[in-house]
Amino acid sequence: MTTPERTEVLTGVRVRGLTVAGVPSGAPIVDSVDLDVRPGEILGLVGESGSGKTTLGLALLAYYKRGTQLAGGSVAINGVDLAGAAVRRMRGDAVAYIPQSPASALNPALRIRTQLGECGGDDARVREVLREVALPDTDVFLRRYPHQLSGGQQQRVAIAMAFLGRPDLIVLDEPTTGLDVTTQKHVLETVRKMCATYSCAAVYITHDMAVVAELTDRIAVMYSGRVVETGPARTVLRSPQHPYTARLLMAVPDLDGRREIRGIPGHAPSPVRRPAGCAFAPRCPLVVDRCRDEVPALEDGVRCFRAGVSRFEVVERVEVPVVSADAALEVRGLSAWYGSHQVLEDISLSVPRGQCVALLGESGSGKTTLARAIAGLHPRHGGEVVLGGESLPPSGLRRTPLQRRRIQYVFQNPYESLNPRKTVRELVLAPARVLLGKVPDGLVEDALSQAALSPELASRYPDQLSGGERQRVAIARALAAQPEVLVCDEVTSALDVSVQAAIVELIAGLRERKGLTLLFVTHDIALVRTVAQHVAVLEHGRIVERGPVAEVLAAPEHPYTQALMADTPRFDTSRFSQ
Amino acid sequence: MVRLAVKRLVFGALILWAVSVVVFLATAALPGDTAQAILGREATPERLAALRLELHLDDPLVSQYFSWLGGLLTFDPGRSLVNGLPVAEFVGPRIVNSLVLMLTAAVVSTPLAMFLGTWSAVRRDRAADHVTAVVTLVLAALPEFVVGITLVIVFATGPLRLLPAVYVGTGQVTFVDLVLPALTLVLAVGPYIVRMMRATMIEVLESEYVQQARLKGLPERTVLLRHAVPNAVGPVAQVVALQLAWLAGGVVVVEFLFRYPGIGYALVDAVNNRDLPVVQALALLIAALYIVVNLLADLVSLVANPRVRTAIR
Amino acid sequence: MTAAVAPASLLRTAARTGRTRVGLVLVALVVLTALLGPLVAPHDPTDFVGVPFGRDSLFGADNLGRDVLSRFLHGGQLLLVLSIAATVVGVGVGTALGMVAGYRGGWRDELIMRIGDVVLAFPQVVLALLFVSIAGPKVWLLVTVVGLSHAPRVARIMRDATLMVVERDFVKAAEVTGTRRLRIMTGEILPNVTGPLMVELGLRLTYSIGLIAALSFLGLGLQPPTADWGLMINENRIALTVQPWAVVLPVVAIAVLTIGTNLVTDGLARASAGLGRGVER
Amino acid sequence: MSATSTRRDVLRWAVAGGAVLLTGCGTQAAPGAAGGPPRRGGRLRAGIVGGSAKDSLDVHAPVTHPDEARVLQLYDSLLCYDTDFRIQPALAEEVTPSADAKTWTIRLRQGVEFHNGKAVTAEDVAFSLRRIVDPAKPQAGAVGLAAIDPAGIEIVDPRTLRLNLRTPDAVLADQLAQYNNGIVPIGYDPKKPIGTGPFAFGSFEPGQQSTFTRNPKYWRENEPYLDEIVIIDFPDDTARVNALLGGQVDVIDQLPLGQIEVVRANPALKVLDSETGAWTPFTMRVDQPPFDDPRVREAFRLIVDREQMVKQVLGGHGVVGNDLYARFDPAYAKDLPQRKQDIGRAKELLKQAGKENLTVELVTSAVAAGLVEAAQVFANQAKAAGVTVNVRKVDSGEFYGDNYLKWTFAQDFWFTRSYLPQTAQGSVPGAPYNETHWSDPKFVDLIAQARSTVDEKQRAELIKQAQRMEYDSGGYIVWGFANQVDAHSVRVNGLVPDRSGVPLTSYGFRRAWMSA
Repeated sequence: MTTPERTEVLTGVRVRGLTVAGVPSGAPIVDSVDLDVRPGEILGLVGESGSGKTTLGLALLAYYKRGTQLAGGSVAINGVDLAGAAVRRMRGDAVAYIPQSPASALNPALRIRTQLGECGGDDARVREVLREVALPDTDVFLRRYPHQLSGGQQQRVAIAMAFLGRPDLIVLDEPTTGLDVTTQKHVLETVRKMCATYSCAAVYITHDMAVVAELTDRIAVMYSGRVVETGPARTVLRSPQHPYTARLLMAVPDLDGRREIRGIPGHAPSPVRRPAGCAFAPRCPLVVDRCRDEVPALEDGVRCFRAGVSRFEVVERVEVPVVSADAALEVRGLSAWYGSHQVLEDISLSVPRGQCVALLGESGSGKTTLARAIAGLHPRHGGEVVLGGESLPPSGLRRTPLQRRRIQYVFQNPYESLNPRKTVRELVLAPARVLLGKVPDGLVEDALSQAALSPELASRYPDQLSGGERQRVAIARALAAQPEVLVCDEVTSALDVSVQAAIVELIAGLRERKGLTLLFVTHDIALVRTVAQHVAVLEHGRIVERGPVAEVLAAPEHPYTQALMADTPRFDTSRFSQ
Repeated sequence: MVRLAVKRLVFGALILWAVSVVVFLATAALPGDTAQAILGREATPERLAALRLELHLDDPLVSQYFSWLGGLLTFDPGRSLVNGLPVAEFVGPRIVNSLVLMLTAAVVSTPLAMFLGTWSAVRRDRAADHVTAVVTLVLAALPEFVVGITLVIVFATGPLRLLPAVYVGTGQVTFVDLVLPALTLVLAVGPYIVRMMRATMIEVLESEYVQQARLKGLPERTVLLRHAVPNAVGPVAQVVALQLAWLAGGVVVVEFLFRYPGIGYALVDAVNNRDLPVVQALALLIAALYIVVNLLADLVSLVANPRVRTAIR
Repeated sequence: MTAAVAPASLLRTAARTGRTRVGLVLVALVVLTALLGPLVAPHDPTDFVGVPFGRDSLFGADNLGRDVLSRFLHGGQLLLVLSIAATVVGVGVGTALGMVAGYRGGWRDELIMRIGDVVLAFPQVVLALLFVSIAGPKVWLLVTVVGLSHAPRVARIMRDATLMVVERDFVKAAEVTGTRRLRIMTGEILPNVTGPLMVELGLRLTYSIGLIAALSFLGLGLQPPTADWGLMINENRIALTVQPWAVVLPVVAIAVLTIGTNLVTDGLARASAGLGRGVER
Repeated sequence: MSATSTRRDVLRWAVAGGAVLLTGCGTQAAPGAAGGPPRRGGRLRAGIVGGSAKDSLDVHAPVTHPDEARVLQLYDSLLCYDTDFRIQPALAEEVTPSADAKTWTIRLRQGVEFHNGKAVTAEDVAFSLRRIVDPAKPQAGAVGLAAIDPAGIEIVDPRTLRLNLRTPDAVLADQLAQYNNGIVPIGYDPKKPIGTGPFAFGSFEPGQQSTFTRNPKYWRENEPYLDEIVIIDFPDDTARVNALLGGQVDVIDQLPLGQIEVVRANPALKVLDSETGAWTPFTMRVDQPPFDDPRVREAFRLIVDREQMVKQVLGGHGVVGNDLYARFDPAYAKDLPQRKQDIGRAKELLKQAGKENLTVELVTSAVAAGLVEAAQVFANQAKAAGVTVNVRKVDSGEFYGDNYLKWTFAQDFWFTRSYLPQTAQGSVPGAPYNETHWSDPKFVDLIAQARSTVDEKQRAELIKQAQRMEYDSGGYIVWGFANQVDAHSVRVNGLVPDRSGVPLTSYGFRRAWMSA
């Protein structure tokens, strides 16, 4: 971190003009990337899905997945070109990789000892590194198979594996995906500590700006296969030069609730259909003609003709006071089981009409089960679900069409919740057909436009839509049934930040304009502030804290809520933008 | 684990019982009875009546079934209706012969096919892969008897008289008797295993843990043998099991062609003779074989892939 | 982005690979032979043109002195029709049962799968042998027995495929609106298991051809004097060394057909796997 | 021996005795004509068609082909057929009917011993005959010997016995010559088979193989030549032929048509082609429509192109038939015109019977070589007459199942027999195999008369009348007589063509010898 600027030539990682192309299309998935990472430095490689960040990460180890190949450029580590026969010798020794999902990257058939032992180093070294990553170094542990470890342990094993050979470069590909915030915090700390201990150059691939802000020294922002902006983390986050970076930052939810979030309209192009000029041009608010024809070069860390024109604008968030209203939906003493395992215990919850209650919990807390029980999808529950004063049967099949109509459910993953064999029209019509009996004219167009979708999409199939569009279709489908209560189950967790922001805006707008009552299930405490008026925090199947959002987040009382607040990485704009 | 094994065994026993009922009803429904089948052309009413009496064929079906089932539970599958020998004594050596044949075929074909499949997967889309693909496709498409007859012409009745064309003897098989029938079965069973192994290996080779192993800088040999193959063994074991179970049926044609004294040969004979106890014993045996082979395959999967242990309920 | 995965497009995607094309050509070759063969055959398939196993005509005479070429040209139709019928029966029944087992679960699942286990415990040839011996070689029986012996195998695959689809939220989405179960199975699940379904169709067709030919070969299939490839092999195999054509022609035809369907199935399997995974996204 | 000599002559001649007689039921041609003088020793491996777990060694109940072959090694009957299908003395030296054919006197050959060294006595013969006709468990030969009254068997002296028959039977000698009416010692146990045959029991594995060793005390001079016989079961044709081609067996029976050329072309192998009286008729039930109309039966007989049948089904290895069996019977009606295909007349007859565009089902089964093939050829020939014949092939279990002898239109196979014994088997009411249900009272009367007529000429006259009736309106279509085609290694000598229809010179391995 204190390395003088002038020594950059020989030490660390030097990437020049690296291009990885798809086979057989030849389309560059990674296009002319230049990067430098110094020893001991952590570079945050930020990008949304499909931006080519994983492909780039693997290319840094001279590894190309089937269907991709090196099309140009070079990677050098401490002056040694990573090419040809040198690669295998250097892998695991000079360069190492920490995969996104250790559950699938650890060989299920081999013991931990075997897999660690392969990475060089004797038994003592293996135990040493295990201790460094805060894992037990016992024989019992070493004899285990990957499936006998928790997700956090698996990820630590992967980290240990990477550091065993004391590498010069380590590539971490979203290593905390799927971990809860507390575990994530520990893993991030471990990563930081290990990188410092070994003074190795690290490339940390992620889509999470908050993590980048907390962890990294420098940032490279990728968009559609190209690095569009790079520079010291502070600088880039404080004053982004590229319009995409700026808009991306504006889309990140603010845990402290001082800032509104704004999505970016449209979606990123795939490498095959990348426009001729700047790839961001179709979505860029500052676009000029030149942007459409010519690819800007990376100059002074920015790849933009209009660098610096755009700014990171903070839209101050105005806290709206919560007014009291009668409960549209009430849950009384609800308990639920999976087989003999109880997942929810005595839950009581009230959702005021026209307001949004956020149900906050980490994976396994039972939040989705609760949402499904309310929607009638989890009939194995006791207690009561009351809708507008009317107690509902536990099973959706026993509810009347009217009851079913009044509560609509939007699923987490729009890639899963839309039948890929049906057109958007059929999808939107399906619940209305069953629930409304007679389908009013223009229902589909109406629902689509409410979800901010063009009616032209009606004839498309889900596969022809982007993730954001799909989730909008799912929302349109729910709206078509003309519900009173909308249950949103982690509706943005499968989406990119920029799209998430747009969906959150849409949902908030629906509540305001149509007076919809919302139950918003999420694991992201930062989103709660933006979306909801009330929050209920769920831990191990119990509600541990509840109340108006502003109060709960400002002064959490339960230790669990406090831990959540403390462990969630902050994208604290005030740190940069003063 | 133990509970699982017990549960599977109980299910296996239930399946066997259902099979016994099906077989019993099916054999009872066969046109013609044992007496008619034995006498054939000579089946005059007087001789039929006398033989039926001798064979207790006039007992009601249900009592025949239960006396047989009762015997089976006391490990006595009764006597052959046709030659009066105890079924166990009559069928026993044939079971051994068939098992020897099937095991030989399995022991030869499985590693060979797995090797070829792996090789093919590693050389994916190269010449070796294409050649293997074509050869296995053609072999898989040829009926066993064509393969068998061809082998006989090449090795036994043609100019090269290296091996016996058919089995001649009293039930004791020797190595040379085994070669051609086993080879025929190997060529019949192998191609499927090759193809399955190839497909599975390709999937495994694309997995993240293989990617990770490569990224660790392990030599390709180690990646293949330590990381890829063990994970392919599990799924392929299921296919091998299916193929072995198929052998139980496929062995019929081959045993006939080579006059090999095994259960396939005995089964066809017993069906022709309407020899109920023998048909049932053999059918049950084949079913039991299927169940055992499948259990074994599960076991192999278990050993090969510790994750399955937790995956099985 | 990939296109919608309708069966037609699955076939189209599959047809892009060279192997599938070769497979389609091979299948077409045999199907055309079977369909047009009777029109161009020089003789009636039951007429006598020479001494048994004589070698006067192009491919000689068979065991009764009938023209091998003519019998070959006439002999494919029924095999094809029966194989296709048996496949449709087997895959149809198997898919229905597999979907019910996978979607409904519980005792229905247990019942269906355990009955399937019983059927599976018999090798297909033995099962067919038993039933054909009981009721005699009748065309409907052949189709039924071969089809039903496929059913548990298909059911297993389709159950697994259904389980994968049932887990997906669009099924829940349909349930939450109260859509009827039958409709969910036909409208939501079925269109999403067409990948494995097509693969099973191809695979079972391959096996049906082999099985029906094998039954004919064992003398349990079609009745003489029908011209049929399996039967031809059986009738003439004794003279393989004297008059090979009477065996070689049908063997080659069956082999080519099997290879063809195998290649197409392979292509379908790859295409459906590729579409699922998204090749080069 | 002159062709006109009658059976009675033969029997009388037997009384005269003589050296030649001792060779008995064999060809009189010198056995070693080709390969020099017969050589002793050696082991013959015979691949025999069929065989199964149901295989048996019971002298009186052979059920498979290998059983026949075994019975013929182990046992002898009182009389036997020579290769020209004439009766010759065997264990009996003399067999004489009374004038009314009600009493038969049998005199045994001197000094014949069973394998266990016990001499053959009249008591043994009585035991054997009683065992065959035992009403509680009738054996295969019971039907033919139906006239024998177990109580009417008189032991005259240790070498002589008298049979007092229930009904006259002038042709009992034919039955006594059947291989399945062999003579066994008192207390016979099929599990420890003891007979007087050329080979003694060695080992036996049902469905697999059996071995037999030379009987050094065999009553025929010089025979047998071989030390050991191995009889191997071969249900599958391909396997049997492959075994011969691969040198694993020395002889096989029933060489498949398709392999004749292969064997002929092989210098190490020889084909044994025997003209026989064996026949594979189509059987029409005369009491069932449409065959209850004699015009339909005649039309069907006119449909058959017999030359084509022999050519296509037998590959020319056979002779055409004239709807009559027992072609080697001295009384065979050679003078009846040879029936030929006449589609025009057949159609006319069918039209008269009101059975135009007839459809019938022909039940066939691969229980004997050529049956399924013949059915197919017939079906094709019938098309010309507008008759649709649907061939229904069933397995042997079903063929011999509950509908056996009841099929309306089916097939059967018979070995060579003389006329009257054959009618007793299949052509009179009460005959066990009356598959055509032929029961014309006039015919029955003729047969009964013939059976009790000892005089050859008179009997021949009666037989001819009966044959005429069957020729005109019987239920059989006898389209031809198939040759018996077997094959053996050139090392095997002494096997000659034989008319019986039983393969390999009636499995006459006693006369076979191996050249060095």
